[in-house]
Amino acid sequence: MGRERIAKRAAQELTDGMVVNLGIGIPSLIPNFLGDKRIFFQAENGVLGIGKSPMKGKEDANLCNAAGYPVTVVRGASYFDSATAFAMIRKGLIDVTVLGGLQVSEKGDLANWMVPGKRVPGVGGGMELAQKTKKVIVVMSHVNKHNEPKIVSACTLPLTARRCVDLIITDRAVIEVTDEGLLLTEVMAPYDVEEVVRYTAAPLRMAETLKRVE
Amino acid sequence: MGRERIAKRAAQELTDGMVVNLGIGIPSLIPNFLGDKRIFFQAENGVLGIGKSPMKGKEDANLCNAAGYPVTVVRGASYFDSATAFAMIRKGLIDVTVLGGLQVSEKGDLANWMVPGKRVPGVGGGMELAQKTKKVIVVMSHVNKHNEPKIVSACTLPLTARRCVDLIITDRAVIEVTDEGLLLTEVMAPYDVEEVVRYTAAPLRMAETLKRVE
Amino acid sequence: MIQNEYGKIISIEQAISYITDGCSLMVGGFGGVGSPPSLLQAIIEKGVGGLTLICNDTAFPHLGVGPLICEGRVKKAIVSHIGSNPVAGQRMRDGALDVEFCPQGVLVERIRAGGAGLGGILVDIGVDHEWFAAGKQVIEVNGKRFLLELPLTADVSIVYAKKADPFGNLIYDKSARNTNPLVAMAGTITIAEVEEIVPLGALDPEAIVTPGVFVHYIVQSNGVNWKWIWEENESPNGQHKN
Amino acid sequence: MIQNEYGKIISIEQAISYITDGCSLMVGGFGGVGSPPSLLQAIIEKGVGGLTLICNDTAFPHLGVGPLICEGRVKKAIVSHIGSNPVAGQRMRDGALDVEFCPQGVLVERIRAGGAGLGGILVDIGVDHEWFAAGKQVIEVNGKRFLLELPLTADVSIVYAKKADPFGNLIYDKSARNTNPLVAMAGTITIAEVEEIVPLGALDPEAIVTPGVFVHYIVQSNGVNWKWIWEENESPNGQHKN
Repeated sequence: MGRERIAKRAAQELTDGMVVNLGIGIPSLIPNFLGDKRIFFQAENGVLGIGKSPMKGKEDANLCNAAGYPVTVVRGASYFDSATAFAMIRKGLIDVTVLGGLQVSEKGDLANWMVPGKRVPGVGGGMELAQKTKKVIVVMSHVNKHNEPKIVSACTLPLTARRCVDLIITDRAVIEVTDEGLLLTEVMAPYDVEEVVRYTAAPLRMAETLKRVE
Repeated sequence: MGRERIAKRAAQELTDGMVVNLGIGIPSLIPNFLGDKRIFFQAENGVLGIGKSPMKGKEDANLCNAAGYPVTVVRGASYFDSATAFAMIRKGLIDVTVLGGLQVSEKGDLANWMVPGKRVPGVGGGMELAQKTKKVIVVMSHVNKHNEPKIVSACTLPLTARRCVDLIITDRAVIEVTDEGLLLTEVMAPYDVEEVVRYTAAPLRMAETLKRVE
Repeated sequence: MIQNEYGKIISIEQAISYITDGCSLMVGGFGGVGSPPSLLQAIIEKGVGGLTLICNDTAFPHLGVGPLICEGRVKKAIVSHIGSNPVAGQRMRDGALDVEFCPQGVLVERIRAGGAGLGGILVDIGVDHEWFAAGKQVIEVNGKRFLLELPLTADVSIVYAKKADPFGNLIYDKSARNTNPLVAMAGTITIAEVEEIVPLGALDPEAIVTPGVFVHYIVQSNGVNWKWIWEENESPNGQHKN
Repeated sequence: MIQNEYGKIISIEQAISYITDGCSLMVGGFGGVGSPPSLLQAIIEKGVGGLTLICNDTAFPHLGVGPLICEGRVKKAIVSHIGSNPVAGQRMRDGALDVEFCPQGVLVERIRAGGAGLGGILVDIGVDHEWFAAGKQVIEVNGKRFLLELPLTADVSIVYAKKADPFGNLIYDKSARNTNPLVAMAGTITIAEVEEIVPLGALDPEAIVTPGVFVHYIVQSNGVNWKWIWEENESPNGQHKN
C-alpha cells in the first residue's frame, strides 16, 4: 500500500517525452500510474522503449527488463548492446532515474546497494545511473525495519554515489535535495510535520509551499 | 606494367577465406588477379566483403571503399561503423594488409605516409593497419624516382610503424623480413641478383630456394 | 543443406574442446537472458573446473551461468552483481569463490575495450569509492580525476545469437542481444551458439550486428533447457514487475 | 503526414541556428560519403566561421566538408588526413588552418569515447612516435606503454542517415554509415539530416543503429548537391580502382 502510494507520487515527476530508467522494487510499480503519458523507458540490458508487461502466455524469454522479467516494447523502441545502454547513461541522456535507497544524506549522497556483513549483491548499474542521470529520484520507506531514519546527515552504509539525489519520495514525505540542504515540500497523511522531522536524521527546511497530502 | 606485375605477385599471397585490407595505389589492383579465391576485403569506412567495381552507371554513392570509389559487396558482407572497423584491425583480426611504401628498413620498419617538406596528407588508418595486421605486405617500386633504394638499413622518412613489415614485393624482387634480417627469395626478370643487391641499401641474405621469375 | 565454406560450423563437442580447466571464459547474457544454453550444459557435463568467469552477473542458480557457480566450476568471477544467485554469495563468504565486482557500465566497457584492442579506459565512476577505486591507477586529466580500468579478454568467449551464416555473421533477438556483441569481440576464440544457421547471403548486410570476422566457431543450439524465473514464480502481473 | 510528436523535426534554417561562429562542429562522413549535404550547404550560406571541425578527413575541395575548408570557415581541423583536399594542405602551410592529425582508428575511438562519456582511452598506436606521442600522457600498464588519448565531443554534431522516425531513431545506408553513428553520440546537440522521415514504429527495433535518445533534431535532406569524384573523373575500370 505504502509502496503503491510512493510509486504513484513518483509517477507525477515524469512528463511526456522523457527518457527514464527505473530501478527494481518500488520503481517498477511506477508505470501503473502514468496514464497516457508517453515515457521512453530505458533498461541497462539494451532496450529503449519498454512497454507494459505481456499477457500471461505471451511472454518472450528474449524480451526482458534488466531484472529478467518479460516486457513488451512501444512504437519507436530500439534494441542495442549494454555498452550503448551505458553510453546513454554516462553521457547524461537519461532524464530521470528512480532508484530504491537504503540511506540518503542531506547532501544527496546515496547508499543503496549493500549492508556490510549481509550478502554482497554487487552494485550492478546503480553507480552509473545515480552519478550521471539528469534527475535522480530515490523512493523508499522513510525508516528502516528497526524504525531508524534512512534520511541522515551522513551515510554510514557503503555509498553508491555522492551528491547525486535530487528528490526523495517516501511513505511519509517528499523532500528536495537543494544546495542549502533538505527541503520538505510534502507530508503524507496520516503523518504530520513533527513526525517527519523526528524520523529524519538531518536538518529539514520547510518549503513555503509545504503541503499535506491526504 | 610493373605495377600490375607487383599486384599479381602479391595476389599469390592471398588464400581462400582470408580477411584482407588493401591500401590505395598498387594494392587496389590485386583483386584483378585472384581468380576464384574467396577473400573478404575489409575497409576502414565500415565494410567487410567488398566485391568487384560496379558497372558504369550502376555506382551507388553510398557504397564506396576507403578511397571514396564505388564498390559492390559479396554474399556474407556486412556494414558497420568505423570504430568497429578499427576494432577488427587493432584486435589483430585482419589476416593480411597490402600497403604501399616509401621506405622499408631491414628490421621491417615502414615509412609510407609523408615526405617532409612536401604536402602532409596525414596518416589515415595506416598506422593501425601496419602495426596490428597479422601479415603486412609492402608493395612498391624498388627504387624512388631519383633511382635511390627504398629498402634501407634504417628509414629516414617519418615512420608509420616499427618492425611491422613481413614481406616486400617490388618490381625487381620479393624479400622476406626475418629475425635474421632481409631474405631475398625471388628476383624478377630482367633484373638479376647483382642489380637487386646494388639497389638495396641493406644487407640481403639469399634464400636457399632463391628463384628467378620470368 | 548449409555449406560449411569457412570450416566454422562445428559440433558442440568440438566447441567444448577449447574450454579447458583453469581457462578464462567470457559468457554473453544478462540475468541468464541471452546466455548460450547448450554450450553451458556441455561445459557442466564435460566437468571442467577452475574457470575464471567473466559475465554481466552470476544469473540465477538454475539458469544461465548459474549452474557453473553452483557446481563449483568457477574459481573467480568478474561480474557486476551476484544478487540473483544466492549460491554465489554463499560460496564467496565460504572463500570458495573469488568475486571481482565491477560497476555494470564499466564492466561492459572493459569487455568492449578488450574486443577493440584498447589498452584501457578512463572512467569517473567510483573514482573516490573506497572499494571500487582500490588498487587502480588514478589518472588526472585537466584537473579531473579518473580511474584507469583495464580491458577484459578471455581464452574463450561464448555467445548466443538468433542466426549465423557460415562466415559467422550474427544477428541477435531483442534484449537477448545485451552483452553478446561485446563478448563476441573479446574472445581469443569466440564460439557462437545460434538458434539457426542460414546460408551465406541470407542475412541483410545492414542488419548484421556482429561481423563474422569476430566469430571463430558456430554451433547449432538445442534450445533453452531451463525454466525462466517468471515461469517458476507466479506470472507477472502489472507492468514492470520485478 | 508525419506527426512531430517529440518536437525534434525542424527546418534546416532552425537547425543552422545552433551552429555559430567559433563553435566546435563534428561532421559524420568519410571522404565526403555520408556527410550531410543540405546542412553543410546551409552552413556555408549562413556565413559562420572560426569553426573547429572534427571529421574523419577534409574530404575533397568541392564535396563533403571540403567547401568549409576552402571557404576559410575552419580555424582548426581534427582529422586523420587531408590527402584528398589540396586546399586544406595549402591553407595549413599558409598558417590559415591549424590541423591536428590523429590516426584514423584513434580518431573514431576518441569520438566514441566522447559519445560514451569516457574520460579517455589508452592506445599503443603511435606510442613511440615523435609526432603522435608529442604532448600526450604516457601510461604504463603491466610494463607496457600506452598513449592516453582524450575524448572528442562538439557543440554540434551533424550526421547523415537514410531514415529517421520522429523520436530520432536512425538507420544508415551501406558504407555511408561509416563515422555517423559515432558522431551522432558525441554532440552536445546532434542534428540528423535524413533522406526520409518515417512514422514512429516504421523502423524495425532490431535494425535501428542510432537510438533516438542520441538525436536532438531531425531535418529533411534536399539530397546530395555535389558531383562525386568518380563522376567527375573517368568511370572506374577494373576492381578496387582508387
